[in-house]
Amino acid sequence: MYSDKVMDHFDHPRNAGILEDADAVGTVGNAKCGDIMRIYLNIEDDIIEDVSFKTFGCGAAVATSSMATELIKGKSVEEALTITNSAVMEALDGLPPNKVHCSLLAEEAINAAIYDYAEKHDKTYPGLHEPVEDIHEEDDDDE
Amino acid sequence: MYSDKVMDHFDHPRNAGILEDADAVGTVGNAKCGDIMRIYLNIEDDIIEDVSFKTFGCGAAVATSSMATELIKGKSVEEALTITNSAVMEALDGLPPNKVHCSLLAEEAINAAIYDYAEKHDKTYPGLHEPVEDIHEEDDDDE
Amino acid sequence: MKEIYMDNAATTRVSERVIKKAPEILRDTYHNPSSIYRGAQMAKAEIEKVREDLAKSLNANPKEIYFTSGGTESDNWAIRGVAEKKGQGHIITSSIEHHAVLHTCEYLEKQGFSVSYLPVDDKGLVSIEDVAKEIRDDTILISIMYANNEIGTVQPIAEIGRLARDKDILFHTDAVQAFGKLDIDVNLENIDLLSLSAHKLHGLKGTGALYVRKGIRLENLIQGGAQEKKKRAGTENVMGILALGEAMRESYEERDEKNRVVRGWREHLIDTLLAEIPYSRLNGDREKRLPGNVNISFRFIEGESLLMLLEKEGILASSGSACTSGSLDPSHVLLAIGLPHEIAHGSLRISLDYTENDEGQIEHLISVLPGIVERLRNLSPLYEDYLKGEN
Amino acid sequence: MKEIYMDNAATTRVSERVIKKAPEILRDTYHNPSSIYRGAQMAKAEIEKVREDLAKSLNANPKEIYFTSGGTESDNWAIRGVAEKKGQGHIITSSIEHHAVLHTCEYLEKQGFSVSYLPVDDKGLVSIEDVAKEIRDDTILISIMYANNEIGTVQPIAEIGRLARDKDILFHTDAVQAFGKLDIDVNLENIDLLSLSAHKLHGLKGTGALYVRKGIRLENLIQGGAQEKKKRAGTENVMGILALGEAMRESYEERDEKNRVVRGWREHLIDTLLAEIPYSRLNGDREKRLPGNVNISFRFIEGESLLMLLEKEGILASSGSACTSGSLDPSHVLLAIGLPHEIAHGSLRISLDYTENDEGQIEHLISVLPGIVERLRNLSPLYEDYLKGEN
Ligand SMILES: Cc1ncc(COP(=O)(O)O)c(C=O)c1O
Ligand SMILES: Cc1ncc(COP(=O)(O)O)c(C=O)c1O
Repeated sequence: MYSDKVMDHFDHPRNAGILEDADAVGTVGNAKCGDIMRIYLNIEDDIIEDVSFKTFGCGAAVATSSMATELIKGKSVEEALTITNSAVMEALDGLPPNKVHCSLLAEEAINAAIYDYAEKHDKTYPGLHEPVEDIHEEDDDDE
Repeated sequence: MYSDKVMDHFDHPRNAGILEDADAVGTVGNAKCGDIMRIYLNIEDDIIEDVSFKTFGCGAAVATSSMATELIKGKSVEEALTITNSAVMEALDGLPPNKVHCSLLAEEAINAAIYDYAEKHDKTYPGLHEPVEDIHEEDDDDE
Repeated sequence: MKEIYMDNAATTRVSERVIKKAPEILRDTYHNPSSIYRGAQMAKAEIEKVREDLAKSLNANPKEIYFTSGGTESDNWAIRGVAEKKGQGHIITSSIEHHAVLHTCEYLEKQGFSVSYLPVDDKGLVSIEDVAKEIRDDTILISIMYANNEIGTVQPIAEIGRLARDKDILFHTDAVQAFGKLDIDVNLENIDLLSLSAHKLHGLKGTGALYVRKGIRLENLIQGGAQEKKKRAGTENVMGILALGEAMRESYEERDEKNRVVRGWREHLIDTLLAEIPYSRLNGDREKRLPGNVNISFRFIEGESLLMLLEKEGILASSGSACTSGSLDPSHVLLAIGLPHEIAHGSLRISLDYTENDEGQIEHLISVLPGIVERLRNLSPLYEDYLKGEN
Repeated sequence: MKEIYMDNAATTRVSERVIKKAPEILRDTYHNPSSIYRGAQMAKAEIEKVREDLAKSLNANPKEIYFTSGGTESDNWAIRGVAEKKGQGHIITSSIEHHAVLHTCEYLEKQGFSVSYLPVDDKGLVSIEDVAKEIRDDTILISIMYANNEIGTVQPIAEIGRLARDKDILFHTDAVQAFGKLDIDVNLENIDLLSLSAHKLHGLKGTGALYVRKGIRLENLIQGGAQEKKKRAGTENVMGILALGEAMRESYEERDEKNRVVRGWREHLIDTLLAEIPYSRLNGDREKRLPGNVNISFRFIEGESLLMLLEKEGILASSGSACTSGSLDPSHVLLAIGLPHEIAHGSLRISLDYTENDEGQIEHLISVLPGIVERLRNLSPLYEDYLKGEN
């Protein structure tokens, strides 16, 4: 059901853990829905110098968090904000249809962490929005 | 589904055919229900000297006709009239539940032939009744 | 004595390929396809492969195929599913449908739906004019079988489909006998719902499928778990579904050639039996006919006796349909094409199959049947009466 | 890596005896059991033998057993069959039933029936007082499962049966998980309708049965041919039914001894895991429990990740029931016993089986599980928050 890439990121999550003295942290999702992602950021001159994550959730949730941190590491904050859930999915060679929401959650987690940073430093970035409580998708017509 | 006895009487029907110059003949059943039995009798001094049958119907219909003719051959008319469908069934080592009606038909065929004889010779016998058009059973409670 | 099995419309022998593969399937594909570990996902993938092949053979989309426990369930689901979704309305079907369709319609009548049972002509054909005439404003479904299981008559499905589509009425067809033998194209023929069964083409009894055109909403018949996209609950019959796949692929190999051969046997049998046995008649349409179906009535004799004497010769066939055997009513199909009861009772269905039968068997049948009919006629009071009438 | 299959409540490996016999069954018993020739009657006789053995194991009469396409169909049929026969009324069931029961009840609510979903206590037990309290003048059916598929809790069936009989209300029990493991006596326990499924005891998926006490009239769910005494139409799933017979006979051999062994594994697992893994709790009743069921929640972690890491160690288990996997909702059963969502999400179901598992596997699980839980907790923001709160 999962691609090799997903399995690899699940088995060997990149950037897992807490970032001590993080500049920002964002948490999205909730336990009721079964997944919570938290992203820690160290940002210097609008560049994401370091990033880490903690995730409570399924295999796809762990893998998308891991991949998301890889994708934004070393990028500028603005660039990080342009990373969509599709980019995360693509980088993982796809996700099963019922796991797409995990990639959306990862996108939102990045946003939430950057939002925290922007709040603390009184900055604004294009595309940044208030963190959402949770991700809801439309039901597939066929389900 | 059929006992060996039934198969034997079906494969080698006893007394099959027409009795030339029969003293009496009785036919019961109808094509609509799928079985018709005709019994020919030669009767002398109230003794069934000879008997034959013709049957349109299933294997059990043929076998019960055959067995019925065997059971009444050589018997007195009164004795013949006491032969029940259970006796025919027993002599055949039983019949499947949905074929019990064939044995009833055989009992009725004997009655019908004897009725014909009684009419022609203006006789009466205990237990003799007007031939019935057809045999109807109660449906099995479970069916 | 080797069995000569000529009752392939009742059921077919399980494909040797399926038998060979069965232990492997049972051993390796035992996981619950709904589970998330790899083995289970493989079982699921195998099921999806069958769904794809099945869809392809009907020119459908795999998402439109739902596995069921057989043709009967498919028929029940299709008809009740439409009716219960709509809540009320009128259904058109024919008087020669399988009991799975007829009894479902009768049930719905008790629930307040109205049903028209179309008559058929003396060949068993539904006329498109009759269908058109019965259509009402509240008609919600037309259900006409693709080919009849007793007399083999193939209905004008594409025409009925065209009409139903024009009138915006759903069209279901019971293709249990046709699937695997005739070319079926749900799009070309405007079929909205189609029932099929595995055991008629060398698969296992207890497996079937329902094709449901995308966008059509049916009430579920069996609800529970999320299987079959939440439309048909119950842990999947993995063995049955994979066997269906295997059997179906096999039946599609050189299908035209197989049909040609079987049709040849059929024609030879019909010609010879009608010529050699007096007072016999063919039931069903001579041309619009399943390749392997021969159904002949022999006057003055009764079917079960006939079958028993055939069985003594090693030949297994049927009289009426297997489902109604053990009942005393003659086949509703034979009555619907106008046969009187006594003739309906004396009918024989021979259903031939390419992998099952061969020419020698056909010849054996031809060599014994006339004598058997003769023997039973000599025992028959109806024949006696008929001959007396002749003189 | 050899697979360590500990998900026997989802489905079981097909019995080796069944696998060995399969080719023979498929080859020799292919006839349509409704046909009249000898081979077909033999197929029918084989089916009847299974019906007898099945009946005996429930202390029922063979005439009271109907074969179906599985536990799901049996549940649907029993409940809808009673409801549709009565036409209206009130049904009592529990909130921890299988979806086959729950979704059927929900469907019936839409049709105008009323349904009470009884709560359960924190062990998953239905209380007999609650049942009694819900009984109304128009209550037509009580449907309470024999044993729960997720947490293994065994309900007070005999008491409920007694109550239902006293009040003259029909009593159905979904015994899919209990059959073949627990002693079931439909007479002693006053059970009127009972569902079972073959694939939970090493038979095939897609075969089940419904016990219907003599005299009870159900509306048919699937109608058509005259099979199953006209109560359940469709050509019989011969392979599935004969496999059920074989598997059932095997499972009854030395059943008490098997249960004793499996119960020993269960107790050892529960004791050890609860002792070795902090923030863990057992779900379900400790005593009134299926022999092979272990269901434990580990706080701060999520079930699917847990299963994936277990699979890497060769261990296959489940989290919630197989049917609800792929959905994001945590198990309705775990919520019903009062677990908060986050804990419900982190539950693991191990279901053990005598022929499938052995002590070495149990020890392997014990050796790897604590590390896996630890690893996931270290990744968990919930655990992080919890530890922060502690300090
Ligand atoms: C035309 C037709 N419809 C439906 C069925 C029922 O299919 P199944 O035996 O798979 O229930 C049959 C055969 O029995 C059939 O011939
Ligand atoms: C308690 C319970 N009821 C019903 C079912 C459904 O049975 P089946 O899978 O045979 O449809 C299951 C298992 O899936 C079950 O565990």
